[in-house]
Amino acid sequence: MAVFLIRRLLAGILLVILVASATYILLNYTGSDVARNIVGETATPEQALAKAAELGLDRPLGARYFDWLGTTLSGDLGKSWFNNVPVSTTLFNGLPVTLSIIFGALILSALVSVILGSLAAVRAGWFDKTVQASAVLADSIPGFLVALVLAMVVAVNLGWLPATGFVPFQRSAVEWLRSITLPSVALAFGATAATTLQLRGSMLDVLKLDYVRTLRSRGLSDRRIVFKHVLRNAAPPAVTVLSLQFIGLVGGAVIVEKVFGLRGIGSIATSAAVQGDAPVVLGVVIVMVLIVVVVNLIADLAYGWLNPKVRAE
Amino acid sequence: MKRKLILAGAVSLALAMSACGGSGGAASGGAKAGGTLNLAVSQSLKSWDLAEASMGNAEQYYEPVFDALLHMDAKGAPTANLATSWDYDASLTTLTLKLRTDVKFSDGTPLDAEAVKANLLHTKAGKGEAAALIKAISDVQVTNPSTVVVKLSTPTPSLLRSLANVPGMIASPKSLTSPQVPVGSGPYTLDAATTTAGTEYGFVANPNYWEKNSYPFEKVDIKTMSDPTARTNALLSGQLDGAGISPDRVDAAKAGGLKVDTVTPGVVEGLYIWDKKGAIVPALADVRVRQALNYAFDSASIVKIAKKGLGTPTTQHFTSDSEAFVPELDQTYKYDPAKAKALLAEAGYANGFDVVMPDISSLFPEMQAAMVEQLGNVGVRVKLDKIPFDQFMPSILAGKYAMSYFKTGGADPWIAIQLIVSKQATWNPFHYEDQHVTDLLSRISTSTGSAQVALYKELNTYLVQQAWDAPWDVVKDVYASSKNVQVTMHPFYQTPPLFNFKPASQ
Amino acid sequence: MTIPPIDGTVTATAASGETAKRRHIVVRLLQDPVAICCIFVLLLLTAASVLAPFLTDQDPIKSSLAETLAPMSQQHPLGADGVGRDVVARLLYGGQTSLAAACVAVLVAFAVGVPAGLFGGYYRGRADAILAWASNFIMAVPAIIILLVVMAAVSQSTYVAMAVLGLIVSPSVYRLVRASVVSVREELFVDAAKVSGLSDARIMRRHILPVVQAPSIIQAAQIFGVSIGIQAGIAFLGLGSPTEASWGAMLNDAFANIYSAPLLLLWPALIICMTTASLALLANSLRDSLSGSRRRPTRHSDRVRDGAPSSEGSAAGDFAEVADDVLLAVDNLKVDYPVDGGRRTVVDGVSLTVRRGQVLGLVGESGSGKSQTAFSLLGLLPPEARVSAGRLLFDGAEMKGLGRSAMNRLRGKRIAYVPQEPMSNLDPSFTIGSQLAEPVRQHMKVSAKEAKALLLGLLERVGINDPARVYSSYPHQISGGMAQRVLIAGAISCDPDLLIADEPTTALDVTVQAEILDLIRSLQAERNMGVILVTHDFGVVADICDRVAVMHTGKIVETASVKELFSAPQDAYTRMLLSSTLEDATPRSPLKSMPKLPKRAQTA
Amino acid sequence: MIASVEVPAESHNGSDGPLLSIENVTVQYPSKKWRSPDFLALKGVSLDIRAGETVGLVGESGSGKTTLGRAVLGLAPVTTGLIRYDGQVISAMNRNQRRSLSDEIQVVFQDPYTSLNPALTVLDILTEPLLTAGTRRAEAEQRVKDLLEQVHLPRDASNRLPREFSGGQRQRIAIARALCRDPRLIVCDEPVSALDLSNQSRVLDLFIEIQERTGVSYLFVTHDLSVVRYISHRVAVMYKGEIIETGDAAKVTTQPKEAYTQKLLLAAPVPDPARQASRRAARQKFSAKLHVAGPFENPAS
Repeated sequence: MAVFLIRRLLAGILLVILVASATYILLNYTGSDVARNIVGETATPEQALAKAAELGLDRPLGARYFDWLGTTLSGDLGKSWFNNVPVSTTLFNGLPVTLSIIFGALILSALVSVILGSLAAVRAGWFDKTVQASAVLADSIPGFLVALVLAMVVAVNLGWLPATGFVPFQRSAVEWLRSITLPSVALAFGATAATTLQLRGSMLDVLKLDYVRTLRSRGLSDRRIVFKHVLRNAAPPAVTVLSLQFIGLVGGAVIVEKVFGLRGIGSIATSAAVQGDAPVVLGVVIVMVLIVVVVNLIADLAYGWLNPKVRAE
Repeated sequence: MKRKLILAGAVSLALAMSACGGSGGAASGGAKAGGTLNLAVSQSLKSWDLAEASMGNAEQYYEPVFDALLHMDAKGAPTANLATSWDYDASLTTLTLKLRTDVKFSDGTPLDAEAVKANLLHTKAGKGEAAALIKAISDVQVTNPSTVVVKLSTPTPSLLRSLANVPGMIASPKSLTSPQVPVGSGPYTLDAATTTAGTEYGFVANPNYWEKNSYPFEKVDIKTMSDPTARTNALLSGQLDGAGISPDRVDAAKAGGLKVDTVTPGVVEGLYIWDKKGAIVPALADVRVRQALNYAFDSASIVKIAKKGLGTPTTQHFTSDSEAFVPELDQTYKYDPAKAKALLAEAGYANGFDVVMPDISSLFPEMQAAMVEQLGNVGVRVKLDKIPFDQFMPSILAGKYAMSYFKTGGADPWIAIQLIVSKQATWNPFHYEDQHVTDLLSRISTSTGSAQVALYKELNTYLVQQAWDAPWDVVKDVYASSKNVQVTMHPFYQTPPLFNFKPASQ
Repeated sequence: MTIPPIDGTVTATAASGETAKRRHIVVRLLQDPVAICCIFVLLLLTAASVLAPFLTDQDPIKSSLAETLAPMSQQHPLGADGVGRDVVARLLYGGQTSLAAACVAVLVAFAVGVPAGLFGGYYRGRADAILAWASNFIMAVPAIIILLVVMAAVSQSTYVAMAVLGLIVSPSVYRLVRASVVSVREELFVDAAKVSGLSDARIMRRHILPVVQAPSIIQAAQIFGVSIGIQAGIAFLGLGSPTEASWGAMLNDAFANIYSAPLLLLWPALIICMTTASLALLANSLRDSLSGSRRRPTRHSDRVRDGAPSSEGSAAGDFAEVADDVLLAVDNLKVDYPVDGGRRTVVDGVSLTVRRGQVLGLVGESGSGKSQTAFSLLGLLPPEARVSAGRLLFDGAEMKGLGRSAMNRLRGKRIAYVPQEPMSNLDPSFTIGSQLAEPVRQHMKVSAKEAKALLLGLLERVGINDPARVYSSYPHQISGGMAQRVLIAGAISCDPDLLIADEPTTALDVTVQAEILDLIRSLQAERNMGVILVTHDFGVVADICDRVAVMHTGKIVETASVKELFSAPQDAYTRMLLSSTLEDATPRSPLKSMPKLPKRAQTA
Repeated sequence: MIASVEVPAESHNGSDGPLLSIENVTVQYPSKKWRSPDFLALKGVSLDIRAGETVGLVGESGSGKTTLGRAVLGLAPVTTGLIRYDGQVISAMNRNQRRSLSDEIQVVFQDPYTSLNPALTVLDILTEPLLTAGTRRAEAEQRVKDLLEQVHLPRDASNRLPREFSGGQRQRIAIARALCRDPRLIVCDEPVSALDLSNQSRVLDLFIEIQERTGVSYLFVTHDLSVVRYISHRVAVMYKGEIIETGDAAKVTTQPKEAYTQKLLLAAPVPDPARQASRRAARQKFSAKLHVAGPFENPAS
């Protein structure tokens, strides 16, 4: 077990280095004269040159790359070129926002999809058809549309929940919950649809299996069979889907954060990528890959936990 | 099963909470006297180090903490603030400032001549936009604790106005070396508890501030919100008291009960002709061609339609706030495509000419569309070059394009000149020089008062005749504010300065 | 065989004379109205964008200041956008870019994923490990952020972005293809092809690619939809160039004018929704028609319906309700399933009686309805089955019309079931103990501790040496014979009166089979249970049964005591079956002289 | 037409040696679990098959009988030992060399449902090996018609899909496929165990009929002693990867020497209540005696 964990983590670290390196090359590929954008429109050319020198942009790519690799491996992600805030601080501030809404969305979509997916799998007929059709449709609606409508209707017009901003949990739990509710719902929309369909499918598969019939032959109630045995056996693929959803949700978060004016990882990445703020982009990439590695690891462990056969090996 | 129940419970609780908190959207935005003023800024804070500071709407980040040497009145004339009096010598290269003696930084250090010296030298050596405005400062001498003498390498008519803004802000000398936390003498101090770097900056009133009456709010909260929709939504839902919004949101903002004002930051937009030497597109070296380009644009329609009325059609680089402004000049190039064609033909370009421009449709789609269309109408064929966003400014500065859409400028004429006109101006990427202009510039810098104003106007007239660029309009920004506050716009400030915000009830 | 038919394939195995239609996946799809609608919408969209020049004379690129945000008019049926371009023209021409760009994503994903999947899945080994690693590598990449970087730093072209997206999603294609290949590779027909001398390339083309095909189409539809969605997302983030005509660019423009002309957002959003929804629904239909679960029956009532009592002439079945020791009396049981244009009867008027302490053998070949009969008694038929009976008396009480909860009180407690295939009948996710204890606690109303004690005793009784270990084991940790013992222990745990065993030894080795039969016999005697034993093996019948009912095409052709049946079979079919048994056939004599029959000349 | 095909030609192998000779073959699978020992599926198995002979290979699941069949077919890797076919060592051939044997050795698998590609028509399935060998399509199609006749399937069967046939019919298709290249050896891996009783004997009769007509040899893998008795000239009994007993079918299947074979024999129930009762008694007595040696229960499912 320990060996497995260590191997996975080492592979993860290698992955982080590779992805970040690829991004580094990509970012520097155009040789963007980013210093100009940093100092701003009214600054003088001399100031821009000075800035470029300060950032080391006047040096060859190779040398810069190895410098960057060295400092990054030592754990220093550097400072943003545009706002001088250490990248670690930016990420530290942004992660709670993004993770809050992503986990909010995950929990929401897991709950809803378990309920809808199970019921749809068990109940054929109009209920199943309605669930399927609405899931497919919900999945087809672009995420920004859902977010925009929620922001306009629930926040701006009805004023039930804040339209923008994030309140850290430690400042106020209630306000935190209120601030992430709408973004989470918006984010969960598509994910719920996909997970519901997936869960419905795998539950249907499980329902066809022999042991379900045997369980029924023992006089167990359908509800017990479905929610204990079938769900439990349909869960491992759903966990995999959920972990893939997580990665997908990171993408969705980029859009949702924009709509709700949240300064999470997604909007940090967007603005940094657009500006060419290399240290921030790289920091985001590194953290994202690390999170993905960890999430996949957790998914694997959960998979093992849910599946005794895997656990034994 | 049990775990699931707990989760379900948590979620329903959450929903209940959000329902209870129903009207709470505006709860945090009560901007009464002694309350909190909630503002949003589209730019991010670049640095607390004034040497790196940006201008524009980023000014608002610095205003709570740092006090400037001077203020400006509604006409842009300098008024006393930290400096009680100011005096130029005859050569206009030595400025003597008398300072208040009762001001202390929030860390207890007195604000004296040494502090001012340290700040000005620190800032001017920096790489920010603020630094660019005072780069002419060659030295600062301390005469006594309340008197500093600022030496200029060259006369800088815009200096006093600059000192009334970020370049004139004074930070505690101790904080200059480690500018992670701003320490100033301003009306507020940064509150770490409500601050999230890069996202939100909370400020609380500085109990020792010498002029508390100008700042009636107990707290100021400034959020960074780059997305215009998010800003509008935050304003509409009462989370903000003031923020800039984009032009097409004006009606929605008004409908939502917000007050909407316009700000004129002194920026002029239009077709900027970089290659007046004709290095890339030889046609542009011909003044008739450049004039033709001016005739080609229907500025009134562009403003009315593409800008949704938020702008003032113009043909000059100087705005009505500026001393160099000559109202009659705006009549110089009335929209006349026929005349444009005639001029082109006269210059030998009866069939027009080809030009490559950067594709800026992702930033300014309407502007680009109008420009391409109207240039096409007179025979100028535009080929658009797709470049990444962040290459827009660098590639222009690198002299890659002969002309392009652009907008820049400053309310102060000298600042505008330093940006656009002079040989070394940032936005003169081909370093085009016109001897007449150069002469006029040196005469302007060494004159004052009405003589200077006359020279400014002469320069302006010449530039328009030379068709230096083809401006369309003076940009108007929109600033929306909630009913809770009363805010007045202020010329020479790109966003209303903090001292112009008052609770509505007063 | 014994697994109840779930879908329309009931007919397929039966008659060879009947010319069943070859129902290709496409044909099957075309029978689904939803799929037809989706295909129609997609074709319409494609045609509209390809034929854009013929459908509108407006230029999608040329802007006009004067017509900025022009309202709907003759010239601009849907108005003009924020820079005065015709909305209709942009929708039509935009389809070209958006659909083509999405195609680029799909093509790249497949160009990378399919060969990698085929190669990795077929040859396995080191190359496969490297490919798997590369796939994990790409999957860990935050796609949207890479897209942002590419769009911001390299190119704003939608095509480039979509090509990058294709690369990023290619692992999903790789995984799908690889999984399909791995599963097909293990199929016997691939082994047969190898033995037939087919080259790897030919096996790949003939046997493996076709299997990958259908899931790939689904995957392609999904990637296509995702690509369209991502294009919209990129547009929303303000990346990409609004000059080109694409749906994303239209969104870009619409966002800029969302307050002044919200309707502009509607058209591209609508068309994007339509496209992605069509693709998603189509993928769904495809999947359904592949798995055959499209026509999922709605559950009718579980209850056994009223049927006519058997007529006088039904000689073969026996039905007795009067005697005291009659445990189960079935009269005129019928089971039918819906098939194309009607219903197919699989159990046709079966009548039988089981007395206390009696073992009734239900013998027949596959498709004879013996298992269907057994399941119908337990109420375990799939929902689309319709069951009716003249009488259905269990221990003197009518079972007909009992609801699900009433049946649940009988099932497991008074009527128990032993399945055919031991391993697949244990829930792999729970320990043996926990799944055995569940019904015991429910029916016997005992504590967990008591249930455990009871079950440990039973496990020992069914011949398990180490009950405690087995109790806490997972199903995959025990052997098949042991699993069957566990299932028997489970079946008898609540002391049932009637045990229905469906081919309980067919999946077991012959030595284990004998032991299991011994076990069933001794338990039956010990508890005086009635047993219905479904089997196709006359040896088993001879070993354990008291009475035998022979079934053929849903009917009982003969019922007799074991002795009578073997000594004097009455029915022709029974006789034919008995004569087919090999047990008494004479052994083949050894190969006499070596007949030197060498290789014959090839036909070719 | 059929006759012309099946006219015996000159012997091309003059030697009297067996057609197939398995010499001390071991098959070892690396363990999936880390650090646990490799799994030995076959432990030094030797067996000969003569031309025209059926050798029945009988054993319970996990005994290695299927692995031996697959090793002969080149589908399982031979770790040590040799397999000779017609004097030639085939156990060390690679995939490409092996392909040249496809007109010599063929296979009929157990499961007629998965051994036929469900997406191909019977014609496609049957012409495939011929087309691979370079036969022209028209000829191949003609040959398929003959083959269908040989296995007693209607000629019009060729345009249908496997799923339209019953299990017994599918197994006939599989046999036709095995026959289409005129092999001299067919490995039959439990070819009748998935079939109904009435079909079982008919298919077995077909096997015998074909053998008598063509002189093909069978390696007939099965778990069913009665089947093996019916079809084999000789029988080999496998237990835990080894052949524990070989001999003439009559001998091994009625009076086995080895205890395990006896146990197998006694465990199979007879379709006659009286005889089965006595066999059961005999078995119980026998296993009580044998119990000391431990039950022959398989650890793997």
